[in-house]
Amino acid sequence: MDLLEYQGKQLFARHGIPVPSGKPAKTVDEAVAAADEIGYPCVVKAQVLIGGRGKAGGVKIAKDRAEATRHATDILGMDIKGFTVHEVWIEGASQIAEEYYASIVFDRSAKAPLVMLSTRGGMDIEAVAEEDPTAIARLHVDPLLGFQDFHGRKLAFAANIPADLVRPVGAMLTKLYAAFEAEEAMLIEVNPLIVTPERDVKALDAKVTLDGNSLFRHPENAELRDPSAEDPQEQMAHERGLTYVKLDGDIGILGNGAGLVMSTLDVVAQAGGAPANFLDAGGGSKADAIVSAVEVILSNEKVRAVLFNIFGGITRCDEVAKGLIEAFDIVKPEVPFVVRLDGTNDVEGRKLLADANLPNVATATTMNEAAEKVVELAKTGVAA
Amino acid sequence: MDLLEYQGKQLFARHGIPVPSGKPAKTVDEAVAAADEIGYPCVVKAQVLIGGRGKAGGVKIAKDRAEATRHATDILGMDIKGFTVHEVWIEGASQIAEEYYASIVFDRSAKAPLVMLSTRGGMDIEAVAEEDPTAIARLHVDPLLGFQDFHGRKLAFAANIPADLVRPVGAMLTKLYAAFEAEEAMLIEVNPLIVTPERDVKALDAKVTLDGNSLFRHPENAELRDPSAEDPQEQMAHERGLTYVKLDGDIGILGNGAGLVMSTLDVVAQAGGAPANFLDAGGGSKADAIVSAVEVILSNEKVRAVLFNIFGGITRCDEVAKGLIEAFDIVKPEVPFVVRLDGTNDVEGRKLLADANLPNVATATTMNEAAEKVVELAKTGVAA
Amino acid sequence: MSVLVDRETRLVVTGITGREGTFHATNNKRYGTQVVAGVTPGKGGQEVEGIPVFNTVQESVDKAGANTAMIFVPPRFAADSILEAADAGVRLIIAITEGIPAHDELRVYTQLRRNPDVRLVGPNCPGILSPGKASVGIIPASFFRQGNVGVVSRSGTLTYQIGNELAQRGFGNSSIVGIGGDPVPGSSFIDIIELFEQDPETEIIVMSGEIGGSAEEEAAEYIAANVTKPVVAYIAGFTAPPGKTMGHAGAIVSGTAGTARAKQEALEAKGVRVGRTPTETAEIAMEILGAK
Amino acid sequence: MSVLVDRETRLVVTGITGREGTFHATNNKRYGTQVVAGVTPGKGGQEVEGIPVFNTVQESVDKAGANTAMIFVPPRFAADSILEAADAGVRLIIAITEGIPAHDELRVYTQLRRNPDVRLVGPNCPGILSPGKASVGIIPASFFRQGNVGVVSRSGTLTYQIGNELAQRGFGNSSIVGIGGDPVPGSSFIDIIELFEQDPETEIIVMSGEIGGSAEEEAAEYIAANVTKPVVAYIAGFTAPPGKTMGHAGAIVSGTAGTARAKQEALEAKGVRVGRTPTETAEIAMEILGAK
Repeated sequence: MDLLEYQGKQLFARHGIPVPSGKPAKTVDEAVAAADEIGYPCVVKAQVLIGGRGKAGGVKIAKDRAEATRHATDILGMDIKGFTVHEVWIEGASQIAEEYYASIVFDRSAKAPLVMLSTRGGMDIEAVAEEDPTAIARLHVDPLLGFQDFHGRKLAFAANIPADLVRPVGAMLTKLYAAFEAEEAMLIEVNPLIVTPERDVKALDAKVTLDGNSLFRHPENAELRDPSAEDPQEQMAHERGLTYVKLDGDIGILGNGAGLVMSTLDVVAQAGGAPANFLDAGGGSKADAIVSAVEVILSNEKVRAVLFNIFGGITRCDEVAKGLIEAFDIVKPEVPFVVRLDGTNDVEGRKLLADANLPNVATATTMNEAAEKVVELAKTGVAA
Repeated sequence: MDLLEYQGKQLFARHGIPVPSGKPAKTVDEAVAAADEIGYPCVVKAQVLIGGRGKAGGVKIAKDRAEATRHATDILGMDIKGFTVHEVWIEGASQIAEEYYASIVFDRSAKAPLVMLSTRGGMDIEAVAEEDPTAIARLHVDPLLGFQDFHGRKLAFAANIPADLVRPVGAMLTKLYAAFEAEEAMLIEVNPLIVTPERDVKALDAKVTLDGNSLFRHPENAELRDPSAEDPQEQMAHERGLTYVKLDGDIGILGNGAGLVMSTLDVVAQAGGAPANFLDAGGGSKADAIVSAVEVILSNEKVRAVLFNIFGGITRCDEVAKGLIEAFDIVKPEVPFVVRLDGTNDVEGRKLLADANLPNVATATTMNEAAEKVVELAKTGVAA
Repeated sequence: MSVLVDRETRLVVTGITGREGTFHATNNKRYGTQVVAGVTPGKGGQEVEGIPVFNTVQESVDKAGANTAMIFVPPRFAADSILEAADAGVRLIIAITEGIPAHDELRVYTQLRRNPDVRLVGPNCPGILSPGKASVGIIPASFFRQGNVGVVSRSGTLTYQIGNELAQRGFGNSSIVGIGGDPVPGSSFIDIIELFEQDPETEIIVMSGEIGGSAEEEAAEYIAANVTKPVVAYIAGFTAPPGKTMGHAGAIVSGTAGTARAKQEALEAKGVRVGRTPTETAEIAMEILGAK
Repeated sequence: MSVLVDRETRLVVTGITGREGTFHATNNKRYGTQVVAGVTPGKGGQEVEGIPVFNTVQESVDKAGANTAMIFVPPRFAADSILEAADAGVRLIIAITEGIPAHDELRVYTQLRRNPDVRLVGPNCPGILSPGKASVGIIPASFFRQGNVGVVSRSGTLTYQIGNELAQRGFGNSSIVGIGGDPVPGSSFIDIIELFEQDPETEIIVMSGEIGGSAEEEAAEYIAANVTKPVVAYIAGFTAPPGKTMGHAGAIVSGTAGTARAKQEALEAKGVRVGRTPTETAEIAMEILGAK
């Protein structure tokens, strides 16, 4: 789960990580009131879950109230790479002497947290990594031992941080690691980590990704999910406990198991079709989950045909068939369906479907055949 | 550093460990006011850093104010095995259905925390251990992994805790371990850990020993040291940064390094003498530490002769000699001294002493000779 | 022969008294697996479909001789259950549970790695099937029969799909091993491929990967250096847009590394043929076996 | 020969710019030890008595070839400094610092144990002296000369006392190893006795213990089973009253176990002669060497 910048900064503040003070605002009035309270100059920052907002005009300095009003008006409602700005963060302008970069990533390959530090902050770190990999100091941490003071020194000296800043930058890394561990983050990134003219160290930005699976231990973080920042279909799916990702095509896809669904997308694409979504109904899907899934898929108006690709293991095909029959009863879909059922209780499932004789539902015995049929149906409304 | 029972309970409460509520009191009036506030029946408990206070009459139940007054009057000022009771703890009487035992010990031999649990609480656990070692379930914890939920279950089932109490007792152990780790304890012992008739689990006693070396990280614990509970000489030594333990004899001992001082006590005892104290002046002792040490040793009126046994390593013998000369100047001791100096700068040290020509100071070249001399001096006032 | 589970497997199922735990433990037993014990704290002494239930994994080891554990407890209890099994001396732990917090997985992995005698497969995996011998987990065993194709896969249902494609062409499996798609799998492709390489029954290895991470790239290096048997691969997720999460935490694409394309290229560069669909993957395997 | 430190020792001193650090690093260097580096963060590039100072232990290893570290930083920084040295690849770490929190020692011990290539001696120890070759620590080296008695001791000054008793009788030492009296010593009596057993120069081993813990009892078992060379022991603390702390956290007496008497009996039961005073201990050693 990604946090907005200001949510990340509030999380940082809880762990004693110095951040500029500020206030979030959802309307121009709120934004101007916040700016007045914080004082000028201040910065008006779009809160969206996508990078590159600075270049898109989503971050502006306001010297006075007139500018704050103008910027808040411009930024609220702005579209940044498909994300609408529903909220801004007003913070006091910081004096910047140096811009560094710091991050902690849950490194799946090394199976350990990876801490990175560079003096080349304030810019695209991937570009820095490509151009000069030695500019980024890296260190893996044994998760049972944790981040030690010497790790901070080792990184700071390796990154050529000036001697007087080794201690405060190390202390910042120690606190970032504590936050990473305590909040069960998958990523914490500070870019830029600034040094003020007074040689204080502060997190001027905050990118935090939390582990959705751990939110039951962090109720205060679970509340941070911002439904307004999500796509409405994805939001509906999330509420119903389904994993759904909207895509650009016109063929609705439902499968069980992320791998099989990804494979289904690939096979449909190979057959010349364009998937409209990724939807994993999950293990052990019951009939009502299937009803919800059909509703989510069809809530996307682009969908012209739907493919069900089920290989039952923990999921039982008869349950899927029951759900599909129920969904047709409730939703009465107007687009054609192709259904492929294999695995646990497939015979029973196929029989249920045959007996129900649903309108506009074709069956297929293999994944490839199913893909070809649905692509044809999406194009012509008629199965090949 | 040992905590009084009520200090231990307050520490427990900070970690969410259920304890009966109560109040400390230093006078009878305070005790009665506390009892009135807590309600009757309540328990008046002597707060001393020694076990066996129950048998000594230091724990009494008060049914009403008259009894509370009587018990507080009896217990405050009472002597329990040489410790004067300066404080009592008044707590609400608990209903007890079962008495268990739980502890966490810093096990030096295994180099890991040892967690112990038994259903045979409320009595001398060492007696239980001797009589039926299987009555105590034991488990070592990997300090980097920490105490896991399954550890609690494993201990609880091994100790034959009833099934309905496995979870709450396990949860109690988890919290005790968290306290052990967070507060850097050397020992946490709950005897008895009680089960109420409502099947709630509570710590009815609390024995906590903290690591004195870690107190710099725990300023709130550092303040708990109760000077009034310490022997006055030990208190004086502690304030001066010396390690001093008062013993029963009449020969004052000063050495550098705990091992050498213990050895010196043994050699003096073998020579027929009785040491009056253990005093380790520590590594690198400077002259002023020696002055303090002499003051502490002589503050014990039983002392009839003093032995200095120094083998210099990090400690320099000339510094010790300077300190002794200065101490004679300030304290003007009336008892004879025997001084043995060896090791770093011993030649310089011996020369300083010879030049100073202090009254009543004999020198010795070996530890055995020094011991024999001081024993003789303590007996006769004259060196053999 | 086969790998990891067989007729010597003596299985303890943690979470056996849960609905799914009972269902799959019973299924595994019915298949012929020696399911010798279940564990549910506080329910020691009960039985589930004739399987004795114990309070702790230690008891199941001491009293029922369990040597393999299947973890079927809810995600918030799973890390503890895995550590309990390892502590009790169980050598093979197969964790089916999905949705375990990533930091829990990290702690468990780091702790278990310190004991080379303990192997974890999963979590978030369908289990292991050695057709005709033993089934541990939720793989629909009736679809597979004994044979010489070893399958290792990050995805559950995709494993069945590929196994099924092979079965329809008349090929059976030595073992089918689901390693799971979570951020910190207990066993990697490399760990399982190493076992298949040593297994006399296995003649060809099919590995099924997906986008995210670098496990497939690492496997490619390992195969080139250490594996003499033919390996065929399949990668899911060519259509996944970068930066989108596709259900598995393991499927977060970051930049170019970890894409299906990058994985395919890494494998092909080391001489491993990669099928474009599950069907094509099965066809390549068939072709190689036929060519032998 | 000798054990642990010798002419091959290339020492880095952490905390070298502190007053005591400078004093003892200089002393060690003057004795002939190769003191190749010091470490004080932020003071990299400076020199202390001709010894180059680096910012990190890693740098001292990479640039000065340090293979042994002496830890001389204050107690609150010592655990970190030990872990840093181990992380940097230093094989032998000698921690002089006294007063390290016990839980810090526990974490360090548990972590280092996972790497069998790293040995920690101390903390709270006087160091190691191999007379005529190298001195690392605070042992007053001029009092000792080369010989065939290996000494291992929990107490600093008591070590000097015993070494001195031997020296006065004309015996020298292969090495004198202080293992420290803290709750969690990095090396035990057993670890050092094992080295002396293998060291050709050592003909007899003197171990000096004290009340508290069970290290002496464990050493007794080990000696009976594994040591061919004669061992003479001394135990301090016969006069210590039970339940009193005598300065070392290691000297907490609990019940009967851990008393000087119990240790003496455990050693004598295994055929190890125990001297009643340092003098008697030296006399026994002399007698055994004379009898050889």
